[in-house]
Amino acid sequence: MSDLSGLYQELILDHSRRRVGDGELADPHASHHELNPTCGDEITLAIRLDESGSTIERIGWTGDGCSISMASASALTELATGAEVEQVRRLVDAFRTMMRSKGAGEADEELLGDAVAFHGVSKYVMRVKCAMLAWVALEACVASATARDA
Amino acid sequence: MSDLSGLYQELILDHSRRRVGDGELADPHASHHELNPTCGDEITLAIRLDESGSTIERIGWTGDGCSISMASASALTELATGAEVEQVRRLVDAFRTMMRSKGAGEADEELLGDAVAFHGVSKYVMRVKCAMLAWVALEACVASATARDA
Amino acid sequence: MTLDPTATLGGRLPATLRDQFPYLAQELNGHPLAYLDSAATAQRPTAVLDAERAYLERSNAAVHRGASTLVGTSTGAFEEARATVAAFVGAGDREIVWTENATDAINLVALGMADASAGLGGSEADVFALRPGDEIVVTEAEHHANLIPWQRLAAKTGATLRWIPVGDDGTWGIDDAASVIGDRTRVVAFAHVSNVTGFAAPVADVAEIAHRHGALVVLDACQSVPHRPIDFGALGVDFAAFSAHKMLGPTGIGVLYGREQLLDALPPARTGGSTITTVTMERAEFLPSPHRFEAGTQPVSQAVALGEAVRFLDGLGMGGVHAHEAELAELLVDEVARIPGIRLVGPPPGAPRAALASVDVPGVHAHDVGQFLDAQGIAVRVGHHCAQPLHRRLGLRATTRASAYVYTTADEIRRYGAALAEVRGFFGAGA
Amino acid sequence: MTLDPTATLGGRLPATLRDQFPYLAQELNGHPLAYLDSAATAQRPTAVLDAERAYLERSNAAVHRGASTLVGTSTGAFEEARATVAAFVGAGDREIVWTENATDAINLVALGMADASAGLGGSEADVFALRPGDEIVVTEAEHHANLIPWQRLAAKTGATLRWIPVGDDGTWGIDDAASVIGDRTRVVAFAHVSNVTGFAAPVADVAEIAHRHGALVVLDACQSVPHRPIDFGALGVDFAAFSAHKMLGPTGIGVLYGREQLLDALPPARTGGSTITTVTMERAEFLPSPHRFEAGTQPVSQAVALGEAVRFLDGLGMGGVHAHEAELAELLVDEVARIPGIRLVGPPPGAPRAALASVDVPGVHAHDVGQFLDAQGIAVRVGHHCAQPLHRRLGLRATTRASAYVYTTADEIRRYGAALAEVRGFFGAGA
Ligand SMILES: Cc1ncc(COP(=O)(O)O)c(C=O)c1O
Ligand SMILES: Cc1ncc(COP(=O)(O)O)c(C=O)c1O
Ligand code: FES
Ligand code: FES
Repeated sequence: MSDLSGLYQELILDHSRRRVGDGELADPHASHHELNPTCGDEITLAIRLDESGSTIERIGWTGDGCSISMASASALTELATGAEVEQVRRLVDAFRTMMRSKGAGEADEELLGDAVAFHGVSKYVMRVKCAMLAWVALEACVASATARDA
Repeated sequence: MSDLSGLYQELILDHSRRRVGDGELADPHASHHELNPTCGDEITLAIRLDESGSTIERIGWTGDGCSISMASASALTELATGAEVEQVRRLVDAFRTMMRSKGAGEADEELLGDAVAFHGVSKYVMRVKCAMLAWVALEACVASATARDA
Repeated sequence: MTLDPTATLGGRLPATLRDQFPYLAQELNGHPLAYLDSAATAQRPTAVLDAERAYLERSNAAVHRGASTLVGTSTGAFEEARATVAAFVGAGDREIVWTENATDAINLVALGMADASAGLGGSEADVFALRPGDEIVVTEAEHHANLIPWQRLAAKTGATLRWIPVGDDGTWGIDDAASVIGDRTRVVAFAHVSNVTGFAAPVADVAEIAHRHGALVVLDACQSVPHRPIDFGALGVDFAAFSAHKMLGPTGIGVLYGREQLLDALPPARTGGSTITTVTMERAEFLPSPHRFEAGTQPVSQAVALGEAVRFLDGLGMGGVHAHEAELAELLVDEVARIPGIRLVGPPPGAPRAALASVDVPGVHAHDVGQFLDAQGIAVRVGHHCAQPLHRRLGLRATTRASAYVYTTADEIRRYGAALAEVRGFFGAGA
Repeated sequence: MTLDPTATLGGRLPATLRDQFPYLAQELNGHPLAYLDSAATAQRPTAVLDAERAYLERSNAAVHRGASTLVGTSTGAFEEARATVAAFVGAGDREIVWTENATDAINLVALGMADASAGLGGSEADVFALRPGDEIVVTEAEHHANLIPWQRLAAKTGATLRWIPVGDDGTWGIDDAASVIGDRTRVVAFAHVSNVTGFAAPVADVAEIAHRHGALVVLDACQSVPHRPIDFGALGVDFAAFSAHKMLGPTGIGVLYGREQLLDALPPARTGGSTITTVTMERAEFLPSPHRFEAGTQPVSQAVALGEAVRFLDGLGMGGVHAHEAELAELLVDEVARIPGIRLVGPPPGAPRAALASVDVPGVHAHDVGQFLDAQGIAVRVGHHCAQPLHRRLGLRATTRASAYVYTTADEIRRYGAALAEVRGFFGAGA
């Protein structure tokens, strides 16, 4: 099973069980539904901004999916809650770059924190979409919440 | 060109130019249109029976096609005019058997007369339909003329 | 290629058969590959690869177009393949139409019926014309390929789509069919063998009921033709569809079987070169079957390869293939049934099923199950297997499916069972 | 595989290129084979045969179904082939849809428009919906593949089919097009290069006129993509179709190009697995392009082989290929023009044409001409070349067509000319 340890790191398996943020968010500023057509799994992720509109106050999501997708949503919630919108955009970009790396290079641990555990997933091309699911939904939420603001 | 002499025997080239029977037949007892879908060529062949209804008195045909198909219609007209209906059925069967032989065996010269010249065509699978065209039309004419009789 | 079926089949395949499949000699993630996804697509023996290549290097030319020696050779090979496939399924040569895949074959029937309903086939095609009030019957267990085309036909014609319900195990019986098929039924379309449950439908009985009500019978034979002796004539179906790539043959070619008189009257949904007798700018007249349906350049080398695949299967003997797979099916079910907490979809242990099993591992997503097996060199299929409504009915979103074929060994099935037993532990999903 | 295009092309092909085509090394009726029927179907180089076989022996698995390592590999190869083909014709990856052949690609557009007209695509598909009074425009020179599907679409929707007339040589000009295309025109469908006359249509100009009237442009690119550099974006067409087997690739696969926004809105005429997001018993929701159109198991190894064929052509350089063929075309026309009494169809000597020539030999049926050439090892195509209306317009039933490709030599063309000169004598058809 040693082959799998790069994919299913302890941190991922742990997040997939804890599911931080799992549950519907009341009064969201933006919400987005994302589907993975390969498997039919889906997630609906919502955010609330603080009064200034520049910081993500809360994240909540509901969905069903594999351990990678659930762990990714959970890790994302931990990482992005309380972060500035600009910072979140950088996070999403960095996560996407890491997921496209096919396992090459070093992930930016300073920026991504625990989420670097997903670096190993990038070697499994068929699972990259799993890890991206929540992040794509978050990106769409941020885009629509800030568009509404403007 | 020696390769072609088995296919385009002098007799065939000759018949393709003479076209015995070429022309519409007045007051036919039966007429049949036959199409070769590979090339789009067609023939309409008609027969008149004698008073007894058991002998083919006249054959006439109109059509357009390759030298093999035209020669075959011509040779058939020569062979079958004046023949008994039963004899014509035997002729058609013998011709078909010869055309399916892929060049093997000996054709029944006694029965088929000049039409044995088409034995060589049977080696050219893509041309067998050409040689058969008029014969299939004749067979259909005989069937419908005798059915009407019964 | 003939092998003694008694030596070959019976649970222990001789190395000589495996050796004919270069793909299977590979490693996967450092383990010998156990390819348990033949229900999705099968691998090709060298004989099939060689036959296609020989055709391409020596006999390839336009087919049914022109009259050269080369065209004679290519057309001969192409039509000989048709005759070989026809004989394999109890059909006449004119009853076998090449298509892109089985999906395309089913679509050709449904689209042809839509054309007939729009008056495009003339009065000859009346038997295919649907009107509001008419009913199309499928089952709740169908592959999307045998469901969506009928949904679209219903939408176009105003006919109603109804379905035979399945039980909690995903199977259905003749009584379920009889309660849905009635005098308004015009088509009954169902899978011979389900690609999810492995359940084999009582084809001849359903066909009998359908015909009594004047309905046409369309059989999705994707999971039966590769695995058991089939005679469509004897089964009494009107149309049937299957794919070459599930029976040791190539992708890019499928087969539509249809009774000759029906095929001659069904409007060709796809039109183009080689299907016609006379074309003017205003209209086209079509050839009889099969050529009326074979628009454009056909999958010629693929037909030749499929012919060789059929000869290969005939060499093994389809009776023997079926017996071999029945044994593997039993072993597969035994392996799964002895793992606590795993849910087996389909007929219960002991009941007949095709050599495939879909399972749900509670607490572990199917894609994670598949990934875990994959790391041990075991390739299975995960997902809804193109049968979302069936999975929804079973209360599941996805399952993990293992499927066997002629080259599958008992050892591979046992490796699968051993690995599956470890899944819940690895993911901490409790015993 | 890279060859120096200047060394390779320019009328004299080095033996190294010919050697890569095992088929061409054969004899025909005791003569070295001169294969002059590439416009019907081309032969495959060893690199293409090897690429497909390597895929089948090492990487073959279900594509886009499941998540195993094997599926990752097969899906990667499949989608890489799509990207290769897309780049070859100036398209985005999502603008390339695999089909059975070019005929199927054209049908997908025409059938999708029929679905849209029946309301199946919702308001998004309004741009495709036809009503009585709307007009579909083709030309009188079309291949049946680009004529009959439009006849059927007109019959289903009540739209009127009109056509751009051709002159006595079978060609047409921009003025002919402008006089037929008008405000009622909704679709203009025509061949880039005619498979009978070798005439190349003024694509960009016609597209400009069509778009000015709000019509969609569908290009039959079967005879252009294999032979010249193509950029569909730059040509300004909305849809285009071509076949792999005419460009050194396999049978069983064709390509539909479409602009992304259009493909995303066109209803999928053929439905089934792998095209959907959510399916219930009542209805299905479809994926965006290209997957919404790729129902069922796709021609996967064929896509891989087509990708390799494109790399092979790219290695030669399409500019060089076109220059080589322009030279052969000139030689071909010279050879024919110097034979007394032979009628050359298409552009007059001196005018540009593709490397193909169809001729009528007065007094000798085309099948007899073909047979005579065949006996000398020269393989040509005889018949109406799936263009009956054009032949009728020219007062002919059938013609004899010689066509060239990358591997064709000047010597083969000269052998053809010499043999053609003897035909009338042999059949006694006068000087
Ligand atoms: C101009 C043209 N259009 C369409 C086709 C049809 O192509 P296919 O038979 O590959 O579908 C051909 C070739 O036969 C052609 O030359
Ligand atoms: C039961 C069943 N029907 C239809 C299909 C579709 O076959 P294909 O994808 O070859 O068209 C499959 C295979 O995927 C199947 O298992
Ligand atoms: S398998 Fe569906 S999101 Fe991972
Ligand atoms: S080629 Fe048409 S009948 Fe001979």
